[in-house]
Amino acid sequence: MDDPLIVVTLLLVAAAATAAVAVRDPVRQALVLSVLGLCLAVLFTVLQAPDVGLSQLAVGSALTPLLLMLAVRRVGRRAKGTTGTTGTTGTGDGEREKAR
Amino acid sequence: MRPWRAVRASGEVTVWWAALFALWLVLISTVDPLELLVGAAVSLLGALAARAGRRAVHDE
Amino acid sequence: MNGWTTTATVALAGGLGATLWGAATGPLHRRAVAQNLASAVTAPALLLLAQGYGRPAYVDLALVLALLGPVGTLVFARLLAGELADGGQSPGGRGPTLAVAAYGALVVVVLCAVTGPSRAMVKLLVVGVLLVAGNLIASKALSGGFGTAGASAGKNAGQERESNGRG
Amino acid sequence: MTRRVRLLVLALGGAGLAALLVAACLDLPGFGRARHPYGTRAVHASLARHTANTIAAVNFDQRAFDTLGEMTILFASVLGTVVLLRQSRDEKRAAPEAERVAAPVRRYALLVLPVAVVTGLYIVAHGQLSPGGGFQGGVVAATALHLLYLGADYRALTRVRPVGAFEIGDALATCSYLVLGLACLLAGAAFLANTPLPYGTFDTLASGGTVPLLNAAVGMEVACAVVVLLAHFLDQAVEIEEEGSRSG
Repeated sequence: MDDPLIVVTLLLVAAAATAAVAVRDPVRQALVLSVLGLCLAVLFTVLQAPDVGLSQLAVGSALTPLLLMLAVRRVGRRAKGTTGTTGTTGTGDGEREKAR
Repeated sequence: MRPWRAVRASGEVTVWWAALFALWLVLISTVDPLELLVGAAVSLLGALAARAGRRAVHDE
Repeated sequence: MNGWTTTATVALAGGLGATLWGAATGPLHRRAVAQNLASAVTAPALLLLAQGYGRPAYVDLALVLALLGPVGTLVFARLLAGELADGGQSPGGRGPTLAVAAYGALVVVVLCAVTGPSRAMVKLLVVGVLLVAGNLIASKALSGGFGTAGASAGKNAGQERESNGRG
Repeated sequence: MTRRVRLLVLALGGAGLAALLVAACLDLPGFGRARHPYGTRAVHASLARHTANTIAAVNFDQRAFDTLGEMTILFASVLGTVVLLRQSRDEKRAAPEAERVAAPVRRYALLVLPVAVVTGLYIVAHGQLSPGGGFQGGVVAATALHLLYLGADYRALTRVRPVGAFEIGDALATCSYLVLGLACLLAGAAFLANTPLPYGTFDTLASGGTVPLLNAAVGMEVACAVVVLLAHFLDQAVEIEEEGSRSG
């Protein structure tokens, strides 16, 4: 009955999830991840599972970004404080420098 | 002035309580006594949170 | 499918698709603006779906998104304040932000007109006000809401440089 | 046990699991039909106990024991986070700095905080009537508190958030879920069976027997757990610094 809507939201979820994997910098990943959360919430609503959609909205819109960004900040500070930077944060910083 | 501060504090909480209780009435679908009771309690909690938040930010 | 769900489909395909592209590519500031617009586009669509399915209870989803969507953007604005300020302070995204806010307001007004005067209508209005105000404030926060003007941003950068020197 | 025997045991177990999975998948009811054997039974059971939201009936009535497990997972993971993210000996605590925030953002945060708290509690309280429940509402209410960090600074948040009290609240809520289950046992039914309380009028706040109570317990547990979790993340990101960053 709602096939076009289901197809559109499924495509959006697939595109957002692919983008979340393709983006390498954790900060940018967190931004894409929050958009992916919105797509998933709409998909759950369209499939008549509003309870799951509400869980996704509650967790995905503010809590997950906050946890991720706090973790990134902590790791970034540690990399800055001690002289040796770890591999992952090094590449992340490098990408950020390039984007500037 | 201690009494004046108490009046102001209770006034702030009352105003917030009324506003949040109105919000509760808007959110719920059916109105019955238990809903009103729970709404009053929840609004009081929200009003206290509002006052605590305002004090935490402004009264350094 | 009815008119409501068709409108929601079109709005989601266009709006969420565009904001997804904006969030996945380009400079950091534009990505953050796109993230904010994504929640501003999705909440009216959820309202339209609630109307289209004839289930007033689904409005709660839009309510939660209208409350927490801007909070999510504030998270990015807060914890990326330094990097957002460094990005050349491009004041872009003003036009799309206002357009999306107008779209949200339009959807809410139409749904209110359909609902008629009742508590359900006031609930829709509350969602609408939270949605529009929240997203405008969040977009303001993205363009320099934290560490207003150059003073505080400069101070932060200075501190960072200092700690770099120590490290 | 030699390497070959271990591999053999692994292969045996894997093959058994695969066989069971395939057998289970073959017996699954068809996907995407309007009627579904489980769906019909779940709706029937939830209507029999006057619970309007079937999902809440599944979570807190038909599979209340399963929810106990999920709740314990959250509790244990928060406990683990608290232990892992404690302040270690080579770290020191730096006082968080005051931060400058634009006035509209601060005003927005102060206005939305109570609204979000009330909305979160509304979603908890109406879990058995409309979409939502303890988990969703608890997360919303706990997130609302952190608007003080986003709209002001960390010092403002620490003034209204006694972490110890939230830790106790977390433990108490988990206990109360267990106690409710034991009360069912004392009333002569099975553990967490929804029989001791009257089912009430359909589609009102008091309907569903023990469902609203269990819902409230989960709501409190989740809210407290999220606050404690974020408190330790914030501590690490804002307050705790390594000694190395100063001396090195």
